[in-house]
Amino acid sequence: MARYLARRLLLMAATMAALSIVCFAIIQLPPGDFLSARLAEMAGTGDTVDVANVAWLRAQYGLDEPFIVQYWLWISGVVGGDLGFSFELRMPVAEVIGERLGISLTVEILAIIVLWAIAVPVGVYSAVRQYSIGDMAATLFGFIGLAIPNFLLALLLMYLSYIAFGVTIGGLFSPEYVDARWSAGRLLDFLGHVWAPVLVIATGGAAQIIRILRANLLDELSRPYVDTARAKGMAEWRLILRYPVRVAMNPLVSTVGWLLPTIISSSIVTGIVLNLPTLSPILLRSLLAQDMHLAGGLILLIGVLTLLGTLLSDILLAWLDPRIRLG
Amino acid sequence: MLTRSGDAAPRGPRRPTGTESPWALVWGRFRHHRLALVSGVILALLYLSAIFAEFLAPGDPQAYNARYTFAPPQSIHLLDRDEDGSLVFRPYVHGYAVTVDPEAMRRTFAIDPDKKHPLRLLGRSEPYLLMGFIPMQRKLLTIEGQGTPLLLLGADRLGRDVLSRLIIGTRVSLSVGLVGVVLSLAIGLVVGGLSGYHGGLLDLVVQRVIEFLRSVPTIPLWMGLAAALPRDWPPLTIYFAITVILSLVGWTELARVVRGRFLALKTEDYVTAARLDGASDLSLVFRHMMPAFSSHIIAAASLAIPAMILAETSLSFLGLGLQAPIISWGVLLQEAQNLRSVATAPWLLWPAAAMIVAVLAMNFLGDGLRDAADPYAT
Amino acid sequence: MTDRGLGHLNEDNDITSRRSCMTARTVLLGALLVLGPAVAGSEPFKEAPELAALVAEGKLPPVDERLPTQPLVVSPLSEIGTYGGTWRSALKGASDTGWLRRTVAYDPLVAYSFDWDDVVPNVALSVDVNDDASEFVFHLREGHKWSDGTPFTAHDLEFAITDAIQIPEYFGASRNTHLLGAKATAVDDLTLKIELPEPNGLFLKQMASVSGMWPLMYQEEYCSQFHIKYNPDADAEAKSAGLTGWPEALYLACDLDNWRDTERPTLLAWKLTSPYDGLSQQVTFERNPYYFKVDSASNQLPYLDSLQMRQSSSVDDMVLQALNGDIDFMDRHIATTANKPLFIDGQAKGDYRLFPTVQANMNTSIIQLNQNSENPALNALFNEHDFRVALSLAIDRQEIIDVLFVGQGEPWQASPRPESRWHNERLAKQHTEFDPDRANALLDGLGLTGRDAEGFRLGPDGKRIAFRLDVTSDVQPTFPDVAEMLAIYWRALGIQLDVRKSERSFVYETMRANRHDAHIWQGDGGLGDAILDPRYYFPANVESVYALLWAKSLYDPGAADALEPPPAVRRQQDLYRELQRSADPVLQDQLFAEILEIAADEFRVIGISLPPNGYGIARNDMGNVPELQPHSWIYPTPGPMGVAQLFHKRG
Amino acid sequence: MTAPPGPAPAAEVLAIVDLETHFPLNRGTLKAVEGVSLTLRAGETLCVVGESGSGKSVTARSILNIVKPGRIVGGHIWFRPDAVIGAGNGNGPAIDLCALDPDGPRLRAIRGARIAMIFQEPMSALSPMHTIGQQIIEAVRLHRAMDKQEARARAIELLRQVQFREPETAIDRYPFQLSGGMRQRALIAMALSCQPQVLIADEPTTALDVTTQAEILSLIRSLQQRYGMAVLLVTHDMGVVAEMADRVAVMQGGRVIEHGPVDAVFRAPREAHTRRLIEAARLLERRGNRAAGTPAGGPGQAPILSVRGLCLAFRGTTGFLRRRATAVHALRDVSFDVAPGEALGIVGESGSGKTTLARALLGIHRVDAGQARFRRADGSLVDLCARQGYADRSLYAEIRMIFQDPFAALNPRQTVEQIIAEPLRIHRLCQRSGIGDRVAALLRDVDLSADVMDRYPHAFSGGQRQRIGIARAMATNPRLVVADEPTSALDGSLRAQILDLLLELRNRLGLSIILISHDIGVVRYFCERMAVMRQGELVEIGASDQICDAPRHPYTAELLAAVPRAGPRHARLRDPDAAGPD
Repeated sequence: MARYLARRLLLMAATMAALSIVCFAIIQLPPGDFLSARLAEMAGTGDTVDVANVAWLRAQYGLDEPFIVQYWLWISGVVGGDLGFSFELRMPVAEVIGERLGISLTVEILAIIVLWAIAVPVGVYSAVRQYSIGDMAATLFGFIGLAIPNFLLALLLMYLSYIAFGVTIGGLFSPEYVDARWSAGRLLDFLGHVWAPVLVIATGGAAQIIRILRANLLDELSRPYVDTARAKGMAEWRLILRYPVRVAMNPLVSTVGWLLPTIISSSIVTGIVLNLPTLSPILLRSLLAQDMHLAGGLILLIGVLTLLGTLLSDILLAWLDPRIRLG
Repeated sequence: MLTRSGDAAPRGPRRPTGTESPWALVWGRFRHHRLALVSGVILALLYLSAIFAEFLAPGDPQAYNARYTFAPPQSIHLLDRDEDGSLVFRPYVHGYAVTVDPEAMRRTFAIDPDKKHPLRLLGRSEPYLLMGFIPMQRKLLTIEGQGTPLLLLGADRLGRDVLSRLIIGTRVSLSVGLVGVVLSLAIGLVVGGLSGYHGGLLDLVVQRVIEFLRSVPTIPLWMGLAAALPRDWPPLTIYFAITVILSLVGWTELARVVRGRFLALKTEDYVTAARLDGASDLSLVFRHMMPAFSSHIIAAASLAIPAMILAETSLSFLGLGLQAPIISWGVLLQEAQNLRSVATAPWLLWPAAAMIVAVLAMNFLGDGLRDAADPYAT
Repeated sequence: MTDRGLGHLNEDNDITSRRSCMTARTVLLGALLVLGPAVAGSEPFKEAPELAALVAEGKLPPVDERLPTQPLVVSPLSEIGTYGGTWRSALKGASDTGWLRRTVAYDPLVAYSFDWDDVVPNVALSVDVNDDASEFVFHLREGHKWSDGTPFTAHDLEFAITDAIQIPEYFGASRNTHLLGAKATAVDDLTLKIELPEPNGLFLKQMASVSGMWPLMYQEEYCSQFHIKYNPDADAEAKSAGLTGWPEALYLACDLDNWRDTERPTLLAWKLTSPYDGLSQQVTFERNPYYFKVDSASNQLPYLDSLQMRQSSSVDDMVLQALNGDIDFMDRHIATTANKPLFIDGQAKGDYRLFPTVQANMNTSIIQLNQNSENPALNALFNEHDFRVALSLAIDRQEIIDVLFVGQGEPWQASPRPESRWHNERLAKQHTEFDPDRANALLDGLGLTGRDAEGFRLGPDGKRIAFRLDVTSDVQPTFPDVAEMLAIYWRALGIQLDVRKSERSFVYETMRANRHDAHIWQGDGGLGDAILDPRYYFPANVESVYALLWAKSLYDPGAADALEPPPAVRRQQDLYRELQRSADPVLQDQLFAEILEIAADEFRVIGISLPPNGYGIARNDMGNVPELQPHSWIYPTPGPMGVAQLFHKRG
Repeated sequence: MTAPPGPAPAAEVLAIVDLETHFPLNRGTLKAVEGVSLTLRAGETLCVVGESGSGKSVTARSILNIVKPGRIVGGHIWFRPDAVIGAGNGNGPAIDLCALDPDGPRLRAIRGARIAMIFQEPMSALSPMHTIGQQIIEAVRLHRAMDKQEARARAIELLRQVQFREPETAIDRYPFQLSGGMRQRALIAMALSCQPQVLIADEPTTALDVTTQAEILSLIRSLQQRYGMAVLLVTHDMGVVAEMADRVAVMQGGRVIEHGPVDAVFRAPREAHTRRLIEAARLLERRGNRAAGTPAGGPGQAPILSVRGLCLAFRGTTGFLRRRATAVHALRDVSFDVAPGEALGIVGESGSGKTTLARALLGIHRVDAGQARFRRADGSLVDLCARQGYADRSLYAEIRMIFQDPFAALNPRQTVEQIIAEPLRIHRLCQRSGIGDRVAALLRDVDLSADVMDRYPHAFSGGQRQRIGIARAMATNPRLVVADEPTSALDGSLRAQILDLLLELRNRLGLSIILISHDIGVVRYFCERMAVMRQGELVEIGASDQICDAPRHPYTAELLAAVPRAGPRHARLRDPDAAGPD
């Protein structure tokens, strides 16, 4: 176990090193740097900016150093546990991430739960009743969720809930609850807002899960062990859920690990339209503003989550599937 | 599997008999996938309209019209009353009665029942170039009557015809996916094929590279690359660059499919048999392996196209994809993605409907192709 | 509020100035005036019930002790308000300090009058100016206190100007160009003397502008702890907090652009209670019990208990909030032309109304052709007066107005607005008629008669006349549309315009490097700001990108690439220098009128149309909502109205 | 014989009357079972025998109505729960199983409790995700009110009865941790959990090695006696029938063509098809019509192939968290010679390394050590297992292979002509214009009509495909043919035909053949010499007849004993005409 983990971690470290270079390069790809982006923005509001001042700041931020030096400064900090400093938000990157990670996790986990709650029954149903009207309808529904661009769905939900219920669902809390302590009222308020992003994110991913589950289950349904269970005298639905669904879910459950990185990156578009206080809009903002350390930190975090997710997937799969665990 | 000599109940479609070619068998299975069949027809129509976009679009997609900003869609009336009162088939649309509301800064439109503008099939139009090089003077549908535009799907904020823009946008949107997938396929086929066929160290390296690429977050990657495109490139070049960027991410999936297929086929008895016939590597790959998975690859590719179309839209939303004056569904949606449009001019969202239809159709087509891909599977 | 016009509002001003006994203009005339009665009326001061309760509990000194001996008396725009309530509005994204600076954070030493015609005392009781406009003495109010109850003195201002704003390492420094090199001395607790290195007749106007607020944000006692001069450990402390050094720490704690420090004492009407750090979802303020203004009925301002600004990443989210009646008073971001029908239709449901504002911009779009271009062919053409006129004549401005502005506005060149005292009919209207024939004739007259296969004219170098216009859509969504229409008009003239939608920072970068062919931007400088920011009237500052290198000869003569402008431009720049050296507003007006006359002869930039009135959203229960207030940034609407007088009507 | 309509006579625990089961197809329906009538008496064993597609499995599945996507469209299946051996007429009511809702509670109460069923493939008939204990306990608790502890104790007891060693630990094993035989025992334990009156065994031993098959069959027999169950055994193997049956029903084309006591059927089969089935089974009991001795040369002649010391290990890693390197030694020091014109049989159970050997000889697997020197037509020697063994591709023309699975070995996307012409084309053995004629001739050689050339493989039955495979192998006029289980995927009667075809070709062309099979009967029938393989080693090599009659190695003896003909009843299979082993 220890050796296996050590091997995996070593591989992860190597991948991370490569990833960090690529990330940093991606962020630097667009012309200009944080200050030029910032100056343009200030000019837009009518402020004028002194050139000497900018040069001084550029030196302070190390933006006039060559790529390698900038990268080295950043990565040596990261390795030492210092994720750097957000130029724009003017606070440590770790603090920014810390502040928003919780709510991002909450939204995303809720979305995953809803996603599965929608996709699994639908997938099972469409496999068991293959080619039925219900199967077609479920598939169609799943794919419509996939096909509607997220921003449009979010916008429509916002507008419709204003028209129909006279409530605005942007953000995750009403003003009176934003800074309040948790209470029943705040929870209700939260639920009154969070359903929209959760729905948008969930419908986008349901199709894929339905598709995989349906295909897997169709394979499993024709396996002899299903007949064995029938011959035992088990009730049809019970045996389907206990045996083939259990087997067909395995490859899916193992993809939960893959969802980990989406905590930050999946809901960028949704997050902006619905004004979610999650990490996604911050990622976008930092990329646009070329806020190097923040963007780098977030991308690196996504990378770490991806790799951790893979590891988690493997472990989960092994835990679920005795053939892998004991084989 | 097949070594079983018991007579287990037959399942699935009956094993075909006779001399049908493999593609005929694929077609035979595909035909039974109703949704896929319908989707195929829809897609064919969409691609046809992309090809003949200028002919189908009633108006000039870039022509603005001050009097008709945010004009609602006209409806076509098929039957008209003749002078003697009898009904005749003579499609027409009503004109608009326009009033300006200076306070709200908008125009309000009402149907003007007195103004009837007959529609004409293949009527004369301004001269234009079909596909950019065939000079034409007729369009599918034209309107009679001076000064009244034909706005079957309404007009946008500049009074431009949404239908025309939608039809012209089909060209870019559908081809982004197609071109992107072709590029992905080219990369994926070479890399995945080499990796799967040769195996060994090469396979290991390729596997790692693919794994690595997949751990690079897509949106930042797209954003970085899209933002890094030189600004002085002409729009067409930008368009190709965007598709290249999309396929840079997309090829890994296809490479995995290809590699998997190669690995599976390598151990197939009939491939071994061909090798024992003395066939060369090239012959093995091209005569025996490629034909076996080409249908799978087509299916995988057709499932990758909608992802690319959606990606283009997302990039447009973030302001990093294609930009006006290029017309794509993504660009049209980007222009329509605000409350004003949703609330007061919902017809601007037609591109979304078109996109949903296209994405759905491609997915179902892909599913159908995938199911039909292997006519010999048991 | 009745439909009072601009002229009417002047009377209000007079009332104010009678009480404070000084207007900026009298100051500028060099008069030294003593202020009138120290206390407004004979009524005792009244305060908000919550504060009265605190006073009763002994937690707060009585209102008389909290107010300066001579509070600033505000005549409400329409009525005396009542205490209580919250002003809800919204901030876009993580760095929308603009709305803060327009509202809560506009209380400079001297302020603009409501109609932007005058400069009136605000925090300062009065100002003395010497004859050549190089020395200004500000007199402060006795007993004026920070929100923590400590006295506000000239030393605070001296600290801000000497030790904070002017340090070169400091981001804010560059935005206080009018204070660069200024020497500030606290003569005594209530007297601040500012000596300028060069005469600046516009200094008080600049101090009243949105940039005038910087010196008032620094309480010496609090902010000096971040300053290396006062705290030798400041740098180490800053670095241990992850900052680049002490200037950044000072900037983060005390600067006008930073609202993350809830500890900082303030002079403003409301005090920050939850910070704006880019992560918080909501920024809140609560009433400053030491605020120095009272209404004409001796009620201490502000009326409203608190401010609540929701941070939102999406304009549509904000629009929905407004439609739903969740925003009390606001125009920023949401009140666009495109959204107007939405807001009009939603008034009943959302229980709000629209109030009109006067757009201070004099133009919807100004097209600047780079007349200092490094491309010799284009440079030669752009420098041809007739070429510019031809391009202007080829534009069907009425059509643009009809399509993009629903017929609102009139064809207009780059020229002060008709309401402005510098209005110049010739500058405003010349070459605005749509006359493609004459345009073609002018171009033919320039010898540009050769055409290529596609019908484009050939330049003197034998190549097609084509140039590029990079447009951004995030300031004015109409820019790309205008640009696309221009491309069509000029195509008819045989000239190719390549319109590219570009990101703003890219556009700015190319312009700073003078690599652009042309630029499209809004028409700043239509009202009171015309004289402060005359960028379109002659090459004056870094924003005059039609002749950046000529402009440099004025604002940065030492620059290597500064170019000697042609005589007429030179003359304009000389006139402006003279204007800056004068403290006499009458002379300033005369000089500026002359500059505009030359601008009309020169015709350097092309305008499109006068912007229609803007609007804002106010809940029906909001009182003292300003009508027809000028809308600008230098004049940070609605700040100069004195937002402390906004209130919620009871019942 | 037909059962009377209405309730079954006394002691008939099961009576199938005019059963019709159909399967929907894309076009039309497949009538898998058409009017089958059978009876099963308490305590007896009824064997239903037939070739693939005869409807025997569907008949068995119809009893418990597990035929999805098919449907029972007609007939009755009367089940008499109170029928016991020797009790004469049971007087309880009979239940028509066909009339019960296939998913309903009444049928479910019978499934597993009164009538249990075991399936052909123990590999996949158990859920891979659950321990065998969980699956047995579930079966127990479905029909018996027991708590988990009791059920577990019962499951352990059941495992003990099916002769699991250490059932207390085995109960927590997952199926993949058990051998095929053990899995089948677990399935039997599950089937016995409620002491059913009827056990339906659908080809329970087909997927197993011959020695395991013998064990399972004897287990079933002993359990049957112990519990007094009636057993309905479905099989394609007449040997198994001879071994097990009290009565036998022969099925063909969805109908029962012959039905009677086993001795009667074997002694005097009425139907030609039955005779063929018995004949095919007996065939393998003796020597084929092979030329005696070594036809093309004496033993003194230099061997065409000389294999010395072949070793091959497959290395890999197993385990997830505790990875360990494993090496499966597929070949251990294998040596033998093949004389020109000789047929050498290699026999062994699955996993013995026989297929690996074939593939190593053809250069598909690399060996770790050893040589296989092949004498080419020009007399030169080449080491087939060397790295450069097949560098000269023309070698592929001299050595050919016939594959086990006729479905997988033909490229489904090529026509028969393309498939057979492929080696001709590659080795340029034929003018382009002559290819058609050559292919036609080859097809005739394998008894196929020349006008099938433009068809695709899917148009052919298994036997026909194997003929095409043989034609492909013969196309280059090879000198050595390696046939890897060429008949194991075929039904009994086809098996003999293909073997005879190969024999005839061999005799005509003077081929050397290495025939690989798990079936010692096939090898004996076909080969002069045989080698017995076990766990990668050749344990015995010698003349076929000699080995079959007097095995020297105990494993060989075990193999021979396991072939279902030993035991008290094995005389049934003996050909009454040709007496005894030769």
